[in-house]
Amino acid sequence: MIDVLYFAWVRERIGLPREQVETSAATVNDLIAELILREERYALAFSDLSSLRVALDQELSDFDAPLAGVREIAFFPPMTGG
Amino acid sequence: MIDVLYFAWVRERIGLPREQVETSAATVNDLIAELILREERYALAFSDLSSLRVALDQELSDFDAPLAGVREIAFFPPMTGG
Amino acid sequence: MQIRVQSEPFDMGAESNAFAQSATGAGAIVTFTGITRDSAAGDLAVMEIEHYPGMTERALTSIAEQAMQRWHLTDCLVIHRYGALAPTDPIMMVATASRHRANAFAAAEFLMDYLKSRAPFWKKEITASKTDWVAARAEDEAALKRW
Amino acid sequence: MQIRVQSEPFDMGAESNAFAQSATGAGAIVTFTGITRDSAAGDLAVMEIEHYPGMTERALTSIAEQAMQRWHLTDCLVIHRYGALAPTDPIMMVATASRHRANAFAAAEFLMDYLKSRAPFWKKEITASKTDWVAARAEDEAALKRW
Repeated sequence: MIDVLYFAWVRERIGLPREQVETSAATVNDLIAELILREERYALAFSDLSSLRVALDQELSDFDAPLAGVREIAFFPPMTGG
Repeated sequence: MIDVLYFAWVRERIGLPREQVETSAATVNDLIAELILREERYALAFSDLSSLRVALDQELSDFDAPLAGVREIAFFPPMTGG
Repeated sequence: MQIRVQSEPFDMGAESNAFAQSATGAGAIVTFTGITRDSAAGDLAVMEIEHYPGMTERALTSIAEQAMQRWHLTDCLVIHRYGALAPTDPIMMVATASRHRANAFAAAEFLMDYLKSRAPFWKKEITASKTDWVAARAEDEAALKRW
Repeated sequence: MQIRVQSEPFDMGAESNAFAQSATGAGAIVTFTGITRDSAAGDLAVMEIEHYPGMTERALTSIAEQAMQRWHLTDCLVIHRYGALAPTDPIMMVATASRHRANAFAAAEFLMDYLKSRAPFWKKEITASKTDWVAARAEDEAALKRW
């Protein structure tokens, strides 16, 4: 089980801010592949990975990073703070 | 007649903040040469021109600048504002 | 060093004075304040700022710690708001204190560059006619390369 | 644009707020405040600042006008004190406002670099045991070369 969080337009496209996902995906990319197969809204949210960022346990990471030991994963667009 | 102003340690060495000088010096350098001949304290103040700055009518200038039309000349060390 | 992530407004003047008073030994204090600008059409109703609670504080703390060390700051402050802001509302501020000005300026610019593109905040412009997520600017990402 | 040369203390926080409120259209506000530091030996009694009335205002106005034009500022402010200051007293401040942060930062650094070496102020450190004119720093003169 992993906590999956969505922010900004990713949250809006998927329609919820967080959910728990039962997965044995080895990497972030593997998890995304699983989600895309679930429902159209995931396919829409993950259609262009170059416009997405990912954080593992609240640290920015890469899409090919392993998920072993990770408890929280977050997907969001490039940040626009300041 | 020209108003001559002194600031910071130049003022302290010469012993006064301003004076009027009767001169027909053509340039700043010529005026300094005249002042140095007057008294020891001028010679002391003007002994190292590389440690001095000059302003003509309140604009930074050069030691070889002409004095024609100038009403106010000021001598001071490098500035230390801020 | 102080990091605050809050929905409440802040008073940049009062924060600047408090920061200056606690920054003992500093000769130079730089502050940066980001102000909510109106939309291009001049019809911005609300700027909504979303963030990632938990990660936001971690990211800002990490950026501020790097700035403290790299530029030998005597102190630094980061405040960032989230929630609904109106045009001319201050969004965020950073303040840096050091002995000489070059370090205070460099550290403030570094903090801003990292905060813009590496702290998890997202802005949404809401006008009478539409709602748009603000796109990241390529020059903000490029600005990170100089550090 | 506002230039003030004064012996009275100023409140950097109040000045920052007043500046931000009048800077319409700005998204970025940068302030720099210079604080009187103690002497190396920690025994500074007074920092005496002398200036050249008339030329000071001219020089600061010219520097500020250059900054306004070159970085398309929406506003800028320079305050500089003269007379007797104590350790931790603010000596001077500049503030710049622009649409984006890069211009506000660059203009503030430019103002400071020129103000340090081209505005007619001179500092004298007075301690219990001695009185010294502060020497100009070679790196302050060198800093002008980047503009």
